[in-house]
Amino acid sequence: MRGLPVWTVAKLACLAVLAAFVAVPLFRLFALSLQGPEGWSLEGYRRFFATPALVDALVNTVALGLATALGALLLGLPLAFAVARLRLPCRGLLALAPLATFVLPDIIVTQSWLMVFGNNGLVTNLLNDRFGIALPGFYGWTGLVFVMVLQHYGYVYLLVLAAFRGVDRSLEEAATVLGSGPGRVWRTVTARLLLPPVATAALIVFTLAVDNFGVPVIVAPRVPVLSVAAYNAFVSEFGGGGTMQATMSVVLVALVALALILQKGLARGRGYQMEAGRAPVRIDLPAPLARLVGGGLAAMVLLSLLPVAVVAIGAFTHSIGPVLHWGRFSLGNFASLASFGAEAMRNSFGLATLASIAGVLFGTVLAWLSIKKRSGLTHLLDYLGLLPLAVSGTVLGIALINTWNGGWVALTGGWVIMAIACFIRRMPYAVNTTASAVYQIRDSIEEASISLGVPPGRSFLKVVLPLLRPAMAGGAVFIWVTTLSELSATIVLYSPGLTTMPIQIYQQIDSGYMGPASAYSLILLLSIFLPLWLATRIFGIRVFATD
Amino acid sequence: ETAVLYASNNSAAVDALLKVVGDAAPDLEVEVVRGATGALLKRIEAEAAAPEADLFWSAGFPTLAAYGAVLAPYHTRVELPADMVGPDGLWTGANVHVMVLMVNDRRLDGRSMPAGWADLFDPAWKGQVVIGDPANSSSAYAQIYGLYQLFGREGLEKLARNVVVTGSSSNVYKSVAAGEFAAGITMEYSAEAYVAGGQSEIRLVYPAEGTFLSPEGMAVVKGAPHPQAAQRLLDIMASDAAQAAIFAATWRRPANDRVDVTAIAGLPRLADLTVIAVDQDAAARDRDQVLAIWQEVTAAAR
Amino acid sequence: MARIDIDDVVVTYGGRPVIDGQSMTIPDGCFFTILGPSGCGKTTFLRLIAGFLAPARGRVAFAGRDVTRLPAHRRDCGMVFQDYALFPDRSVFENVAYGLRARHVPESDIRRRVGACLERVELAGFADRLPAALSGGQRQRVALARALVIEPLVLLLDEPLSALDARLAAGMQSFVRDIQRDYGVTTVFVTHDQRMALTMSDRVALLRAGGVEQIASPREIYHRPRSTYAADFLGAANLLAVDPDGIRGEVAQCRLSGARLAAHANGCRPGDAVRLCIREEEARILAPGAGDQGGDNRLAATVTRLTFLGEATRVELRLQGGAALRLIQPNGFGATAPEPGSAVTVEISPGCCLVREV
Amino acid sequence: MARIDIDDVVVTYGGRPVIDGQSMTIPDGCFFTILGPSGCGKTTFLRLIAGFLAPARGRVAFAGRDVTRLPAHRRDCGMVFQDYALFPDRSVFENVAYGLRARHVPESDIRRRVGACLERVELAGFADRLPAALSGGQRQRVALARALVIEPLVLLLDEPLSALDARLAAGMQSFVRDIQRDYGVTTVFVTHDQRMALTMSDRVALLRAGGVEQIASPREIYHRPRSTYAADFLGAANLLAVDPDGIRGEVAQCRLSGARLAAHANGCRPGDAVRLCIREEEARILAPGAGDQGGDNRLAATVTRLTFLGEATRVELRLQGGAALRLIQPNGFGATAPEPGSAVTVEISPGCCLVREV
Ligand SMILES: Nc1ncnc2c1ncn2[C@@H]1O[C@H](COP(=O)(O)OP(=O)(O)OP(=O)(O)O)[C@@H](O)[C@H]1O
Ligand SMILES: Nc1ncnc2c1ncn2[C@@H]1O[C@H](COP(=O)(O)OP(=O)(O)OP(=O)(O)O)[C@@H](O)[C@H]1O
Ligand SMILES: [Mg+2]
Ligand SMILES: [Mg+2]
Repeated sequence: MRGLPVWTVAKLACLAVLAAFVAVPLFRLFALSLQGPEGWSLEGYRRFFATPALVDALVNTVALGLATALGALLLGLPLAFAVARLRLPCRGLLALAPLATFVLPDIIVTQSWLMVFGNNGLVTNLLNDRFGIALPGFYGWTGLVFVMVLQHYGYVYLLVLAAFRGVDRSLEEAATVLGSGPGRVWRTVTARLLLPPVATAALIVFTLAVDNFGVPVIVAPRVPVLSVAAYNAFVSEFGGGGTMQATMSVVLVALVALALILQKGLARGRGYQMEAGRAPVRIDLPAPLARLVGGGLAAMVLLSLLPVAVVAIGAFTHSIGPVLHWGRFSLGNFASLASFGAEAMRNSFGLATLASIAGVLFGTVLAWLSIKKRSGLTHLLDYLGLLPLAVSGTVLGIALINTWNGGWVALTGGWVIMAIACFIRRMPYAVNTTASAVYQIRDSIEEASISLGVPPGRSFLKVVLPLLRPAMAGGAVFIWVTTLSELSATIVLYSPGLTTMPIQIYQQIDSGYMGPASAYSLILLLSIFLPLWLATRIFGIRVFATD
Repeated sequence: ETAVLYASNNSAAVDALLKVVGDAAPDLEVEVVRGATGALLKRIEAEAAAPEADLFWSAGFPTLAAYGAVLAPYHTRVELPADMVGPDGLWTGANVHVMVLMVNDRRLDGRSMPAGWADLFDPAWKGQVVIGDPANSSSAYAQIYGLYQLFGREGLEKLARNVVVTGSSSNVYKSVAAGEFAAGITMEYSAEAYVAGGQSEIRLVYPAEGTFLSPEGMAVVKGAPHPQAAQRLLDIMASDAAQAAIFAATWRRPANDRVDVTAIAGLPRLADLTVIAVDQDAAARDRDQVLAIWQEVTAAAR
Repeated sequence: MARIDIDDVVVTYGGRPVIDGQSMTIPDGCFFTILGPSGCGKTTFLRLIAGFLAPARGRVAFAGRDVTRLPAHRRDCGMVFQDYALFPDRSVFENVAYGLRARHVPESDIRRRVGACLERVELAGFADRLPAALSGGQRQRVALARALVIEPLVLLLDEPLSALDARLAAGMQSFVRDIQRDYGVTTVFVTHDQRMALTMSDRVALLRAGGVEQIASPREIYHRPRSTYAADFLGAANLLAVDPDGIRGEVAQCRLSGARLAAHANGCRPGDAVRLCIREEEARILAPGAGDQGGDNRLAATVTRLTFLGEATRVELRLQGGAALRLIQPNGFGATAPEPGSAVTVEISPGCCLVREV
Repeated sequence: MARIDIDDVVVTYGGRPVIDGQSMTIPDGCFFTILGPSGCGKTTFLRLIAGFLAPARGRVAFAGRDVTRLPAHRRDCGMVFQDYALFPDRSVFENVAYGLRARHVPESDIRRRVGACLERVELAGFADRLPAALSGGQRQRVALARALVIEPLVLLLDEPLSALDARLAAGMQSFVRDIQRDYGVTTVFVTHDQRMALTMSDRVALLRAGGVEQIASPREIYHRPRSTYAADFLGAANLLAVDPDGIRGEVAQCRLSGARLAAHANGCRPGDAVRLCIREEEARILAPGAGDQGGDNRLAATVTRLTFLGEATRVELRLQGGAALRLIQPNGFGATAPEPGSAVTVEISPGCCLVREV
């Protein structure tokens, strides 16, 4: 009998966690937005929509979200396809390198882009001085979309990679034999089956773009967007009731929630069982074409890694205070590392590891419940589980403090609340990465295990989890990497002794100290990629199961 | 003994302070949480039921006034100018910001070096001046308020036609230093860091019409877990040694007027600058009105 | 070892009832076959017994004990799924060992029992392969081995031999029967293959669109089908419109194409809507001359088509009056079927019977 | 409409050759069956023809044109996959319509043709269901309809009827044959079911572990198997150790259990290692008395076991000297098989033959 105790218990447990750390904090935020001078009122919303600047910001935000999602799909999908399905010369680089794009805090990335393409940027000046070519102004929409797309295509890539590998080969063969050429097979079979994960990836990028604060604030000061307005209102040094800040946050949350509902609608009824285990064969391209495609994609990936290069050079550049003396190299930027570095590194790794384990386990169970054990409750879980996507880190952090400070359990002021924040923020990604894999598991596989005498819970652990392992590994890497670079929630939650590497980096950068910030960033990058690289090389762990 | 310090000052300032504390009171352990001013104050507010912080360092006086409910009065034992102590000792002056023009002379592109605020009203500067958002940043508000005092609404209109407003006030000096803008309206200490760092194209201009001051304060948090340590630390922070050390590291002019800024860093004495007196209380009172005017003129300029 | 009772059970898929108030009793230690056409509900019955479907109404009992609410993993059923449901990430060996490991069988026993079992299903050399590297029939045999190796209380087999050739299927049949006999396992075997059902079973349940049409021993269901549906499904039968002159005891007198014919009454009564069921082997072509003089159970016919079946030839005939009749004629002994178009005399066995038309 | 030539082809899976230098010609418009036990390489051959496997060596040609390098979608093959490979996200209708859409057939034609086709596979009411809501056999019929509706040049059917009961299978068979005849489609039919192979095919290719054992017409392969393997696979055969006294022309004289026996020599020569192949229908039990006087092709035997098969009963016997013999005895006409233990005389048809032992 399906869905008996184990799954009911699991559903209730998930519900409890999500209620405590998502529903209640958000509800309090919502309540705050309805707080008028005397009692309840819609004054906040009235003011929001009566302020042209805010309405503009709302429109810009949607436009930015859509543009970024579209651009990220345009870059991320071909890359994922190439890595998953083609035999290319530089596949190793293509597979791992895009991860670096979302490791670095967006502020430092944006600064680096400005150093290259800004008004006074290296390339701008070079083209201008040498060739008299004037690049279009980087400030404003151009730079905004450019940076946002290059900052986010990696998410698309990572989120759809497993799905690309998971399409049942015989379906493509069936379409082929019915007379469809590769293009048509792709369009009518593969793309359709990939639609749910791709829609999810687009949604996630949309939410990230809509919530992003660091890029627009630096590169497009004249383009008002909601995230900047909300963030500024939140960190504004002037108090002022909080209604307006809460209202902006709620509008942002509502925007993303709307996108979420749209995406769910798109993916509705598209839960199909495919048979995993017969992954598509890799396509051999003719050598010149392979070189062309590989080269093109590598160029794109390398371009997106340009900030990494800037950071790497900056780390070794002599600096005095905020001033970098390009061309003079020194190790001075690493000098202060010893005092803070070790602790920050320990905290960062601890948090990331906790968050990725908890996030992946919880996310997998949630995906399994909402796909295979449907009921009214799972519908609720489904939405609650994705809702954290809609909440920016700062808002979530403050909401968590507001909810969990005092009362019968006080969680603030320790690593628990930080871990919870990281876990809640990243868990939706795990839900999404595992969901597409869950669809590929036939119901009868689990039943086979149960019929052999293994109870449902253990069947899940023994039979289902191993099949989800590639997707889970992908999700874990994703959470691990992004938590190592997570800033917006932890910075409002951390207590003495609990700084993380991104917090350190942020503090340097906020003070204008690019040198030490670069040095820290480099350490962060290395400490993320070294373990990953070792895992793939020495232990032969396939991080993305791309083979 | 431990004291938890919520600090919005940069790491150079924090490092300098910790060094002084280490010398003056080796038994006092200072744990620092750094963050943006607003974020830290919000956090103190959110934590009011079970405070984590002992001491907050630092924000403009009007801001501190707004968060008075979560602060505890304390009169430091260090002697400070009278205007550097909040009502009932609710806060204690930490430093004084001096508003300046920061100019990147490589980006002048034929424009002459500005001598005063009014020079920036010239259409030739359109799009070349950057300023923080007075709605969020107390220093940016101090600048706009001062300019309003000096030039009235027309002055703000002219300024608004030329400036780019950035959401983050630290972005002002960073982008001037990076050459994104030719000039920025910012605080002396942040611009001086680039001059002292050796970026030769950066110039500080103390405007001929006069500059404005924006004092910043620190305060003990109400219900602080370690009140004794908090008070001890506050006294140390107000002391000559600490104020001098912090100034030397960050060029934040000390609230403690016994520190000789010229001797330490070659900056002009306050007394040698033309200073437009700003009534901080009036500034706080008129905030909504001035901000509304600023909103209007920027909207019109767009 | 358990009798299985299914009592007045209703099963629905998305609100549409697929089994609607059916009952069935499977005796202890019985080899029980559920037979029926595609889509009639065979798999559904099996999943009901296994515990993967909760009935909307009714109960399921093992050895008299109500198990309707007992979760599937506590029912001790070995099951072969129609789509095999092999664990794609485990080797053949590990697939088969899975149930033993769940039962904490010592490693050395596992090795021995899995080895022996793979030997029986002729996959000894395939222990280390992954399912994806097996052919369809090989996969099916792994699924079979996985269910059998645990020697369960109840064995549920959903078309376990459909992908196997006759020789292998026979081998697997005897394997299944051996296990069934040695451990007295109650076995429910789902198939659409009536030959296999007749050969292997103690009892056969014939389904029809989610309902039970007839439960009987193979001989009974073959020779005494309850309805035209049952007659037709179990072996190729001619079901001819016929008009019984009179039924006396077990013998019915009929006229067919002008000839008189005696048939078994099979419980039909005068006035029932009936057909005459003549199995293909219950008619034979008489040697030329032998049937000329006419007589009971002899009909004149014309050959219309021949089909080679291997051991036999199917002969299609047209009777006088236009009715069609098929019969099979063994191929041994130089027997050659008459050419299409030739006129022959056909003799009908008196073992043929009436069946109710439903 | 195309002859298919497979020339000296080698196919490997991960380095292990599965087909090793085999050739085969499938005549234009022929209904060609590939028959063989599980794992022998039937699916592999089909995938080779469809273009999903590139041979490591050799060539495949359609109508004389080399297609070895032609991508699968340009070969115009209709294929039923052994595991169906239905598009899980499309309704039954859309699954079947898929190939027509790829051919840009007008919408109204699609509606008509798909409708007619679903009617033929008895799934008219299921057009809007998703595959997940179908039973195993229903899925198989959708797969069949999808391949047939496009009326392709070459039809490749991998066990397309394995999940269907006899009645449905017969219906589908005639559907396939109609399409094949109407459009002259060259059809390659993979099955493990020798009965189906013999009934449906123009020619049968019997495989053995990746090699072609014999290609012949159904009658020929049944009555004149090239080897003991072929004899055994195509219908239940007794393969008895025998010692031919002499072979003259097509007749071989042998001794079996002390009796003299004439059999077809089937190309065997004196000195070959041979067996005597007696099909189950090529032996019959003589009525008591009829065989007492002895004579050629008559053997004394003891009945050991009876198995009810429906239309017939399988009788297992022990001959004098200990060899076992199985025969089938039709069940019609009140024929009752002798009880186990009784002594009988068995007559062997002179149509039985020698086969080479391989
Ligand atoms: N992907 C694969 N990798 C390795 N070996 C394989 C693979 N697919 C099939 N084989 C092996 O190749 C042989 C032939 O397989 P094939 O699928 O052609 O058999 P088949 O004749 O279709 O059998 P069945 O009737 O059981 O479907 C089998 O022994 C099988 O184990
Ligand atoms: N998940 C489902 N949702 C809706 N209808 C279903 C579902 N599964 C099966 N059915 C329908 O229920 C009926 C019985 O299905 P079942 O699988 O029991 O048939 P079956 O007898 O096993 O057939 P087969 O021999 O083809 O496997 C079929 O008509 C089928 O279409
Ligand atoms: Mg079924
Ligand atoms: Mg096969």
